[in-house]
Amino acid sequence: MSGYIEAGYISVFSVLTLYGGSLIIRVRKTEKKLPDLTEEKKD
Amino acid sequence: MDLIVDFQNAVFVTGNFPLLTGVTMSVGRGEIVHLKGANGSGKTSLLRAIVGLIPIASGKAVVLGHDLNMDRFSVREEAALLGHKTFLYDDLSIYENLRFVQRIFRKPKKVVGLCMSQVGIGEKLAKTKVSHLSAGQRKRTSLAALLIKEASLWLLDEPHAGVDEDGRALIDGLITDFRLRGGTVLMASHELERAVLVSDKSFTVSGGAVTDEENYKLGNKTASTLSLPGGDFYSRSANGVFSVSSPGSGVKAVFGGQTGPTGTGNTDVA
Amino acid sequence: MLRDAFLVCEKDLRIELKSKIIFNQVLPFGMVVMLLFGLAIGKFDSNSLVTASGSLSNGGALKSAAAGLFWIAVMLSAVIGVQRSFAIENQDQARDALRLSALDPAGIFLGKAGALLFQLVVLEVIIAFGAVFLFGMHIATVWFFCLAAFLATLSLVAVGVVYGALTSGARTKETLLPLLFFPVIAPVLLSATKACEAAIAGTPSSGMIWIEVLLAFAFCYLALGTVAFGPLLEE
Amino acid sequence: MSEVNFAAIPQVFSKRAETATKIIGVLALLSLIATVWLGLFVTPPDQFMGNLVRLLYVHPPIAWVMFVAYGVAFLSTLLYLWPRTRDLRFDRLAGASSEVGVIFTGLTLLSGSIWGRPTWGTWWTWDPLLTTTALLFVMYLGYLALRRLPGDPETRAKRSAIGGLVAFIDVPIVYFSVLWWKSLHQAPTVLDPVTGKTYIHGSMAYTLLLGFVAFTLLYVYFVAKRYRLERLKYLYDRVLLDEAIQERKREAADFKAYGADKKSLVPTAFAENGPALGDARFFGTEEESVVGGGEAGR
Repeated sequence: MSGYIEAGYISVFSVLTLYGGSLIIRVRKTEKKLPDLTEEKKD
Repeated sequence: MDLIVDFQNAVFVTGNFPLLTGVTMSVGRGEIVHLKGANGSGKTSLLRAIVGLIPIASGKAVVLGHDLNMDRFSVREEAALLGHKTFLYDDLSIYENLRFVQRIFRKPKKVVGLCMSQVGIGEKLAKTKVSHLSAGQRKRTSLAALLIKEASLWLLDEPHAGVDEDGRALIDGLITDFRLRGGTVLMASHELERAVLVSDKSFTVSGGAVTDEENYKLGNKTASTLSLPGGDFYSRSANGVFSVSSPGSGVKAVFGGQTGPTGTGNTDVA
Repeated sequence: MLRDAFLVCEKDLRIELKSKIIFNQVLPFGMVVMLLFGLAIGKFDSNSLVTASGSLSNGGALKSAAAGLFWIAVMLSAVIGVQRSFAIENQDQARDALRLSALDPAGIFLGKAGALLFQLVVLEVIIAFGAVFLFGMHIATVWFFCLAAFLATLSLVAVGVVYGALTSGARTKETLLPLLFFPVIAPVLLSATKACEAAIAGTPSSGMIWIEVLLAFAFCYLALGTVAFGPLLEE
Repeated sequence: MSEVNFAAIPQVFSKRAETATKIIGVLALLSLIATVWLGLFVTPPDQFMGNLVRLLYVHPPIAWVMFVAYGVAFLSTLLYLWPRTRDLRFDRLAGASSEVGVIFTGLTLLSGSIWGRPTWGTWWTWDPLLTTTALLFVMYLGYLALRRLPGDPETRAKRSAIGGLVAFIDVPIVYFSVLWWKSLHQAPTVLDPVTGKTYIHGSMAYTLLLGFVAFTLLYVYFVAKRYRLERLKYLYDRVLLDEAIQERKREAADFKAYGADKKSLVPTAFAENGPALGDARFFGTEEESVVGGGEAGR
């Protein structure tokens, strides 16, 4: 395969991974600031 | 007495900062109220809130019969705010600034000259750019703008700050004059002696709320006299009664004592 | 509403008359931009370098790009004009005075837009003369050029005043305004350039479609600004 | 500590919504892996484009997600602006969807450019679609910057809604003006690699379809996460605001207790809480009056 395909796949999926990862981390971090919130809302 | 300002636990917030954390207060028609409090306690916010510049977050707030929860805009036409900033365009002359104000509020043109002379701005000074003025002169200009608006409620934020002795006397005179015409005033001021001289009562603002109320009418302040622009004298006796008198015709009006503000010619309280 | 617009417009123009900021600072800035274009693009034009003796022989590159360069110079000046227009209101919290004045927000929008329109049109006339002299731009159909320029300026002003109000409260307004303004104004740049090229070539009929785009754009954003300006002032 | 009554706050993300988000995330991941595997190793090379056809399974789905994202953002902006449906939830959705949209716009440009180089021989061409996409990218970067400006939630929402509307009105104008611009000039003939000349083989069609599904699922997952983040931030700001209010009330109480001479009157809430946002409109804790009340805030 020509290098373009690898470049395309790798760049697309690395950007998506980075964005998704940062999103998940940011959500976790904010959740930690509000500990009682995530616990209490089960009921 | 009908209420001009009626706040019940009113909360005003900007961003994450609570400007006012629950204000409960009422001001009746014709009252001159002095707002006391440390820097940052919320005096300026309170004045801005009353005039409808800050959206209300919760509670009840009625000013001049307009519910601020419903309508923050009608108040703006009927109340006038003398800000810590003077709201003037630096590049225009005093006259041009005042002309703009006069035209906004659809007043006759002659009002501009009248108001300028009332605050002691001469014709020569009127042509000066506002950016060249001293703080005191700027204050006088914005006072003239306040007069032009002919509002029934004045909100004065530190009117005495940065003004010379003549200017302070002028401001006090204007306030008293305004009271004669049935006006209501809320005034934030650090100048205790001057504020006590003209006010009926004080609210203490701290932590974004009104925490204390003191009635100046009940007295134990020293007597003092003030000359008004028209040649009249304004005096405050030791028992907290205000009176306005002119050299020719004697006492014109009396406030304070037990009766509250009364009209011209009422002379029997003192 | 129109009375209020007139009041605000007159006030803004009077301030400009007194302070001459647009005239003394923005106009020279536009001139500098024009000169820089000449330096940056004229350099690649070997003809004008070789025939240095032929005094005013400006070559093809600048001449063919003249309309576009003219509009870029105008746009850059327009951003500064918008910033100035709102700097006026921010000095000494005059913005609060406007809010307290109970003027119709739509009137304030139209007034500020009108004042800016007038200033920009004057600016464009001078920059256009600059383009004629510096780039050898020759306008065959002047009325068409004027029409295109007026419509494009209308759009510039409408978008500019909306975004000016949108960002004027922010601490980062100097950087944010161009970022918001330029992409949105891109179709205006494109249409205005094409229409002006048609005017330069003397073929107004081929530029008519661009006049239509400019019209649509100006209409959309003037309408939007008139409606949206009230909430924008209330920040 | 904070006195926010969390039970009183309407919960947007129920347990069920959270589980659904997780399931969608897993599905998205699985289908993406399947798409990559099928696209890179299983499907045959195209008879015209050769192996380059493998980018077909990535680029069009990403572009599709971009359109969906902006469409959702636009719709929710409209819903926010419409007085009857005005709700901060729509503002949040608009913000979340346009942020994801910006990411996918960037990827569209990137993958398109990588595909264009070997196909057309150039990284970039001033094709209407490309130009519009590029402008859209910059425009929405500006929109996101506008969203980040401080202010209370309602103000910010209104401001962003107007900014978003301005940007969105622009999209068709940009597209048509660039289209006419190119058609007036002799445009370099850009061949659309998807239409006409390509035979879509059976397995290729399935893979492409799977690609669309996978990226759409990913979009939904991202937006759900981003929405949740926005919501959490909002709640956190309200906690901060609540603390600031309590702080100020305490200040007022101190004043009552110690009188005007006390030094600690300077509000401390300013210094302690950095800039953040909040809204007191939904507070359930404002019942007790501050005036005359020394009990507030302990």
